[in-house]
Amino acid sequence: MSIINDPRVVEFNIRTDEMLINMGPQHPSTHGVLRLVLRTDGEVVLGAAPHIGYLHRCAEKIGENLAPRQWVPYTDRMDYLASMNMNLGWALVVEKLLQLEVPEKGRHLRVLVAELNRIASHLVAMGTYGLDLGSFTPFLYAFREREKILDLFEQVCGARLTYSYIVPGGVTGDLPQGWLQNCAQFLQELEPVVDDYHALLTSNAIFIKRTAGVGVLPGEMAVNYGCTGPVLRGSGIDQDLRRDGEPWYTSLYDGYQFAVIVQKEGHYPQDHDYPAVPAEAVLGDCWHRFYVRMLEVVQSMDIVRQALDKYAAAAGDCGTPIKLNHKLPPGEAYLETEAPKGQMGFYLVTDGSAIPWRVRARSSCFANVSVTSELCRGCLLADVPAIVGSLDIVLGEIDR
Amino acid sequence: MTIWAATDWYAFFFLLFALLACGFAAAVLFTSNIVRMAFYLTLSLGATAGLFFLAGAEFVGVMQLMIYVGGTLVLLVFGVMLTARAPFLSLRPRSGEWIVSLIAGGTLLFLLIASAFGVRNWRTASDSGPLPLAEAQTATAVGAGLTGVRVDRLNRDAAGHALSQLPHTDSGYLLPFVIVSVHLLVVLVGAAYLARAKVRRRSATESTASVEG
Amino acid sequence: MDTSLLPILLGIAVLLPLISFFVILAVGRWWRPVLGGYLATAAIMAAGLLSLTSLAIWLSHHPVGAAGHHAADQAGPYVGDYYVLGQFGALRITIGYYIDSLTIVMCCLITLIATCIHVYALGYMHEELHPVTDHEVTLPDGSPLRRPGRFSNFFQYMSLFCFSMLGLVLAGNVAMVFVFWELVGICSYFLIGFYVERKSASNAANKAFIVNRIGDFGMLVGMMALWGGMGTFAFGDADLNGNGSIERSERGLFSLVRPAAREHQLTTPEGLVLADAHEELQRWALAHPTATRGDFESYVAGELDDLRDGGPDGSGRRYGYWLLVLAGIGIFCGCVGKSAQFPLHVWLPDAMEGPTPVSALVHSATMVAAGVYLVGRFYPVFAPEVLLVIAVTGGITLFLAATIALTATDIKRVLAYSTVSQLGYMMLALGVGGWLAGMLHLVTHAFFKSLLFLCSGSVIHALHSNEMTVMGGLRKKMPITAATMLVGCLAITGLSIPFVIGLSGYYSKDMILEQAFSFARENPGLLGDGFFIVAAGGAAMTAFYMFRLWFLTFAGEPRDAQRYAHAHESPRVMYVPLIILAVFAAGVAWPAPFGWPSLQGLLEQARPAGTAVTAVSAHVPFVWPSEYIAHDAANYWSIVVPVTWLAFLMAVAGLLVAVAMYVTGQLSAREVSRQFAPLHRFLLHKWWFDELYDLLFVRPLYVVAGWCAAIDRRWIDGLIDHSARWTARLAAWSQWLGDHTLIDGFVDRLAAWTYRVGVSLRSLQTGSLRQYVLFLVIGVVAVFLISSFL
Amino acid sequence: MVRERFPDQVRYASCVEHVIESAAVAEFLVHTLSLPAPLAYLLAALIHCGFILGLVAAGAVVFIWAERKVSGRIQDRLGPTRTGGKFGWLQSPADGIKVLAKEDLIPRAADRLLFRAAPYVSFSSSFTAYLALPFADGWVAFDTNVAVFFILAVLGLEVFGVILAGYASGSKWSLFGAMREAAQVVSYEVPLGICVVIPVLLTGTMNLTTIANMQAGWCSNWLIFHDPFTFAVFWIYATCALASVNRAPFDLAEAESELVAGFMTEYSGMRWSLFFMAEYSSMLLVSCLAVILFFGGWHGPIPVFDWLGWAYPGGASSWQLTGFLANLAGCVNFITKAVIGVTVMLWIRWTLPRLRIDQVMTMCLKYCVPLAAICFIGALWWQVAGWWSPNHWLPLRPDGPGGMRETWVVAPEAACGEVARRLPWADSAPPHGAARRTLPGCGLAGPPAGWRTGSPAAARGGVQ
Amino acid sequence: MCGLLAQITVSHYLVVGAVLFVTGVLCMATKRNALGVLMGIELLLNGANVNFVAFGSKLLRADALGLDGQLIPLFVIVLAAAEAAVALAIALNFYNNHTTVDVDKAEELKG
Repeated sequence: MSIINDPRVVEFNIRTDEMLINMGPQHPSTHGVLRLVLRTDGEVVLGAAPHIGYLHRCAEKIGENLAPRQWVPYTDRMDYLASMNMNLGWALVVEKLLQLEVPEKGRHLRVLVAELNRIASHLVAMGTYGLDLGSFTPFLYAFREREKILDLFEQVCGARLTYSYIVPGGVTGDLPQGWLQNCAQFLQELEPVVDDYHALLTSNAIFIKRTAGVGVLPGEMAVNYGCTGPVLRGSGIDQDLRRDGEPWYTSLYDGYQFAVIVQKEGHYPQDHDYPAVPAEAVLGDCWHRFYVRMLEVVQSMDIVRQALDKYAAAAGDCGTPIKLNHKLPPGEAYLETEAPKGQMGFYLVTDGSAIPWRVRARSSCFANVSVTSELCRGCLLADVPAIVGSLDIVLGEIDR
Repeated sequence: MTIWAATDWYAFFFLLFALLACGFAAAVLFTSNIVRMAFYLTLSLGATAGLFFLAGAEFVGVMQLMIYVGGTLVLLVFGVMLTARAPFLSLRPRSGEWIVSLIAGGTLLFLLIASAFGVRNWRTASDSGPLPLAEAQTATAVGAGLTGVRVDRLNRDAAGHALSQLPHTDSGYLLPFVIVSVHLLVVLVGAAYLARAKVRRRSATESTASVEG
Repeated sequence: MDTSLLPILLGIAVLLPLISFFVILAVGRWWRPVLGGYLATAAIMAAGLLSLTSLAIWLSHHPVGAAGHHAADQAGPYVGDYYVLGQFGALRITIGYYIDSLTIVMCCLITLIATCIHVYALGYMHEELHPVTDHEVTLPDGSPLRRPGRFSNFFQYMSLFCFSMLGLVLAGNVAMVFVFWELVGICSYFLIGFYVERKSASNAANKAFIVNRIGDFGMLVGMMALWGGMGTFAFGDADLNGNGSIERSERGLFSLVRPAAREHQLTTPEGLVLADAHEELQRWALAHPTATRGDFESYVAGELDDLRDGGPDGSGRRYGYWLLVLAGIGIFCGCVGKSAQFPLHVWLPDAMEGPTPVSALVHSATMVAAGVYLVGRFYPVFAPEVLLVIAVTGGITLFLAATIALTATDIKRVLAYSTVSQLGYMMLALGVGGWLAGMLHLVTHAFFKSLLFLCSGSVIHALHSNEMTVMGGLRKKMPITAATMLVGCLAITGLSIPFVIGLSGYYSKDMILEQAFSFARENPGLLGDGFFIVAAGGAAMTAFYMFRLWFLTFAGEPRDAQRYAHAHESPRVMYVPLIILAVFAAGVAWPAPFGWPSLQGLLEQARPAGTAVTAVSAHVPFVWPSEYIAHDAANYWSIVVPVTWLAFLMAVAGLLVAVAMYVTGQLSAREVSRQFAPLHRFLLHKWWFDELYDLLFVRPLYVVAGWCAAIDRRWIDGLIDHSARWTARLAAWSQWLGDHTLIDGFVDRLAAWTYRVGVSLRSLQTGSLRQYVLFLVIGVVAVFLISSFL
Repeated sequence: MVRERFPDQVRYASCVEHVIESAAVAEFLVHTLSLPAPLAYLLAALIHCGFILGLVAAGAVVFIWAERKVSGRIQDRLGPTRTGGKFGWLQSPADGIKVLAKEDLIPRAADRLLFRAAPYVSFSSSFTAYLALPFADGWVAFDTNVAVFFILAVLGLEVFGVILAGYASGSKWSLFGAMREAAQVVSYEVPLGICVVIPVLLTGTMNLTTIANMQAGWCSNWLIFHDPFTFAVFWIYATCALASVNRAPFDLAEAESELVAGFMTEYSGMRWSLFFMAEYSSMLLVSCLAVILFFGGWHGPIPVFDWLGWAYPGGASSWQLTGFLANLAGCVNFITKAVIGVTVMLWIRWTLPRLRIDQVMTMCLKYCVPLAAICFIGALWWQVAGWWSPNHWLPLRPDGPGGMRETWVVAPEAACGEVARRLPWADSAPPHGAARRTLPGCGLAGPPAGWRTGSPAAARGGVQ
Repeated sequence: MCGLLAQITVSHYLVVGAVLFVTGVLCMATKRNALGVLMGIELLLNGANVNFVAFGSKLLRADALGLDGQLIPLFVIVLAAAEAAVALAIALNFYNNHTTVDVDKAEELKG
């Protein structure tokens, strides 16, 4: 609970001068080049304004000069922590325009890598959140497991960060031999580690003190600001595009069993396995956002397991990527997918040539970061990293 | 070697600490930067603590370090930070005031120094020989004095007459000690009250407009 | 289980609601309000259980014969004191109890009904759980009033009321009766004025309170007369000194007025006789100047019976008798007020401003019946002349209220006038010697009237209106309410299969009619016949207005489609009490089979000694036939059969008229009212009673008050003004001389001088901290120099 | 000896010894090397300072290396491995050289004088505190009677350097750090002081040597086992010490995720490393203090040297090899315990998230202060009531610290039994209270052995 | 060492005390910053303390004050801390009302 929103509150009688502070773009805790202009009265933050644009690379404009297949690497660099999901979003929207169905095996392969990358992204979010709160160790624990995922991806596509693996029409190559066993083994290793994460952070008393009741984002405000993903679900809004999205996207998950991670009647779908929600936590606070991500890791593990089986059972190939000179029928297409950070939408207008006439990306982090000034108003200075960290933003996606 | 032999270490340290104390006191007087003033004051008070050690008042010296330097000055610096508008604030007095002050102060200093050396008893050294340990280590005696037993008076009486002659009403510094304790408590409460946070009158949202600017 | 438990059980039963009251009072504001409701309900429920236990104990010790058995198996009351508040000479003020079967029946009745009503109110009052917007109150800025909910307050008052009512029933002496009498009055005041922001509600509360005070004044007079004559407040005899026998000083009112030595005949108490005969005694004392005190007492003892009974032949003056009558009428005055009898009936219809559960509990079932109960309790004290007054009052009230009820359109007012009318029935019954009939009707009426009120409350709750003109057709929407209300209507009407079985009203009303008939048979003439005609006509009117109410509400087509659309059956918490009450309303007075105790038998046990015989008055030419006569098998064909048929026919007639008017439509109500326009208007304006009282009392009071004010202003104020003016003049003179010239002159001079000094010193006060420091330094230096060199 | 040689300065000798408490080394210099006494004193003082400085510097070096290795192990990685061959043991010197070689930047907005002075204030205060810290029986530079108090006072001065640094940097982040540091440290001094007073109360002296010596024997003699309250208060002390030396989770002044680096934001090179060394030496200092106050100082869990008879008996006045060895072992013992304490601090640092400033202050004012005060009263009560404590169990000497009475009660008794009996608490003497003892430095109860009584104090010294 | 310093006596301490005292007084007289005035007071009190300690030290004088010479400075120090706390609170309030700590602005009470 921020101090100046406290109903008992009090004017601090000491007349201190308000101070303008630039938090970022070079600051240890702002997750990239976000610049927050804070107006503080002592430790109390009276206002916070996020300034963005330090990482703008004209990706959308470049997209108007490249074939869809060529633009895939640019999507890698949007949410570079979840490139697979970015690739997937772009590939799906192009396929939607072309009405191009991917074979069954390809479908499961896409689910497989997308969910693995979701795990990786959430692990980074968790680790860096620990850093934001002054706890260094969980960061390395998280990165240790993430490295294993990156190893898996490296085996798949040769890249560790910018995969460009899922392309319109299919993937760049099928899985190598033995990959499925490696992946299954990784999941087995990850399983017990998740408990460690919960012990280190989720149920840590200081962590709860720092996050519970801090930066409360009411569900209504979250909706009004267009927040999506774990930020939205952390506020108790039951929305997950993997279930609620367009059929073109949700058909990807046909036959998969998963429950949307959102608090209903005081409980999360899987919270019986993990630390209970602390009494101090308010729905929509930093703790809940964090917890939703932690549970989504487990959820994604489950989906990956299912995908492994389905992929192994499916016959045929994984689809053929479209050619560079593939003519795009005139028209437009828009599709939103559930990326780890929220709803990632790609928009495409074509004029019949092989190169899109207009390309646009709808960033989830852009909407998520916009609540910063609401959440930070009246909190303490130390809460600012806690709040910004809990939103889990990636500037590459915001600035594009 | 002769230099070493001739050195009066007591005088040396006395001079060292005295010069530090007086010098930094003067620095406090002549600097106009409030934070530096606080810094110099720290050194001056620390040197005074050294003088106390030299004079055999260990407990007072440590107390000086603890309360004055550690507590009071930090408090002062805190106040400086809270009240300084520009980073390094200085409010300079008019030079006429300086002149008047220096004249008055100089006269006073002259008078005080004159009287310091004016009394024969004060300017002649004691020749009572080595001190008994009990009188050199005073921390316990001070503690006992604060809790109601004047050990030094007991000792003095012990040389001559029966100890029971000590008046039963003598409670040392117990009463002032208690009074000061209560006083300190009251003062702390009062200070906290004076500088407390009060009920809000303006809303928090009112003053958030200028972040963009 | 011993009967010695009875006072304890009933005492706890009385105290439970009080505890609830205090708990809610003390901690209610920190509770969730609903807890207050639960607490009060639990308390009254527990009290009910205790009462039923008492009833069981009573029955196990005093088995009741078969129904209607007249074998006067009278069970003596249990009398005693819980606590002696004080003893002032002969006057003992105690917290005592007087327990007979009437007490226990009343306790059961009150707690049972109150429990039902509490439960009902939990649902009915739910709006009070939250802040309430009262659209009937408009603030000066035109917006409706918003106030916090008063749920727990409501139950707080209800608890207090239940305590008071139970205390009233259990009370063992007149003083306690009076205290609880006033307590129920104040509770009624609180509850009528529950919506205190509404002008009408606060007016009604005031009206009820003031009108009751008029009655209570009479009651105080009666009480004082009784106490002056007998020196005790207690009802029953109590063995205070524990010697096993009842001495003179230990006797209660009842045995003093009807001493067993005189076969419970009405006997003017010694004190009253002597008070009245003091002139004769004085004369004797003057004539015998040498007589000692002993002589005097023996003289008095010898003369007492003669003085009392008007000489040996009874032809002389009967000393003290008029005081007894006065006392009786005084007590009855209180009952008139509380039971809303003519002419003090005007407050009860207005009291319907309170919430409906209050109307059901306070203003129909219990508190207003307390007057009847008190008449029943004081029955042995009432001289025949008083009974006549009671009968006349009851008859008038009965007729008057019934006629008004014919035209009222407010559902609760219909019921209110019905209540008044039924209370009149009871008074009439008591007045014509039907103690049992009156008491029985008291019990049955309590059940069916509270049922009717709760049903009406359910309707109001559904429609948010009291007006029957917007109702209609509700039986489809509210089947349970309609059914239970129908039971209530049938019960109050006394419909039955004659001689076979009927609802409870059939038994009590028939009993009243039988007694009235019996009275009329003994006392032919205007008054005697009049009572019976009024009672029989009242039965017809009762049937008419009750079914008019039911038809207008539940039958036919809805008159207000919008309200109808939103109507709904009440929640379970409200209709379950209705069903329970309906069961009781139907069956409480049934002559029980298998020799189970019947209500009549139970009440018969409490019949005051000496009231079962035929009474005659020495001063008025009337005979009060014993109640047993009407039920005597010998008179079965001459009294019971014709009266039963008559009552049945009357009720059916009223019912048929109502059907014709409001169901089948053969008679147009509007036509009828137009034809009898003056009468209709007369009835619609409630016989112009409010206006009459306004003219008779209020206006003259204004005039007199105006006179008083004028005297106050002109004479008293004038005197004070003049003296003040003179004082002021004197003061002005002394001010000029003393203050201005002498004292002020000196002070001004001094002040001016001080001021000049201050101004000259002012320049030193620079306000600069640093200069002050310098001054200090310079001062120190100066002192130093001066002390050194001078 | 001093007094014989320099009779004209006898009067001042005791005072001088206060300032240069280097009698042990000085005696050695005077006797063996025949140096003139003043020079000997000066040299001895320098030697002492060198020792302590070396300890502080070496401590910092070791702890920085340890921090890297410990954090590495905690985080499932190796830490430095290559610098200096195995284990990266030269990592800290390498860092030190790097730091020395760095450019010494001073921001334009800074107050240059204060900006430069601040690291020295900080470092020298944490260094000065070591003067009064005994490492073994008699191995102390400045054997003052008020050592506990002295250490607390001087340690408290460290905050002054931080405040100056934060203020003089002319940076907002630094100012924030300084404000936090000032508020936090000043607040935590209160519970810390109360915690420290409890052992002082139980042993009746502020002389650290005496306090440690009173806990000689089995580990049951340690003051932490004196009663439940001292046991509880140790944890409060640990919390407050952690807070007052600015270690995680109380490292708000330099919270890098919020304040970049707090008061150190604008510092670089050697000045920065001075702050760093001050922090590490403070950590070691509070650990040492805890060891002396609660864990018997150099007296181990098992009284080996007492069995052997090597330890200096009370009142011994001459140098003995066995005693020297016992002291050496005790010193190692002492430092081992202290290092364990520091390691626990490292462990905490790498495990817990950081608290928020309001939570830190809440912790202090709402929990630590009242709890410490309760423990204070409880321990006092326990002592006065004379209840059983583990200190009475297996006592090496019949009068373990549990049987101690406060010197401020004992001393007046020694001086005047009659007057002392007037004191209200005089009647409730615990069973062991009757056995009065004379321990070194124990106030007026008796003069400390070999100290200013004419016997050579050098006998107890460590350098010979 | 020169003759004056051949033996350190009470007088030497008194001189130090006098210097501190006068410096404190001058601080109070010349500083316009309220906190500077406060520091002056601290200096002044310290000068007085030096005198007390000097008179109380048995090392310097045979007929010394004894323990009183140490106990009184203790009280002075503690009370000075209390005074500093209150004075600081006053200064903060003053700052709130005047947005400055210039004591020359506090002259509402001038004649």
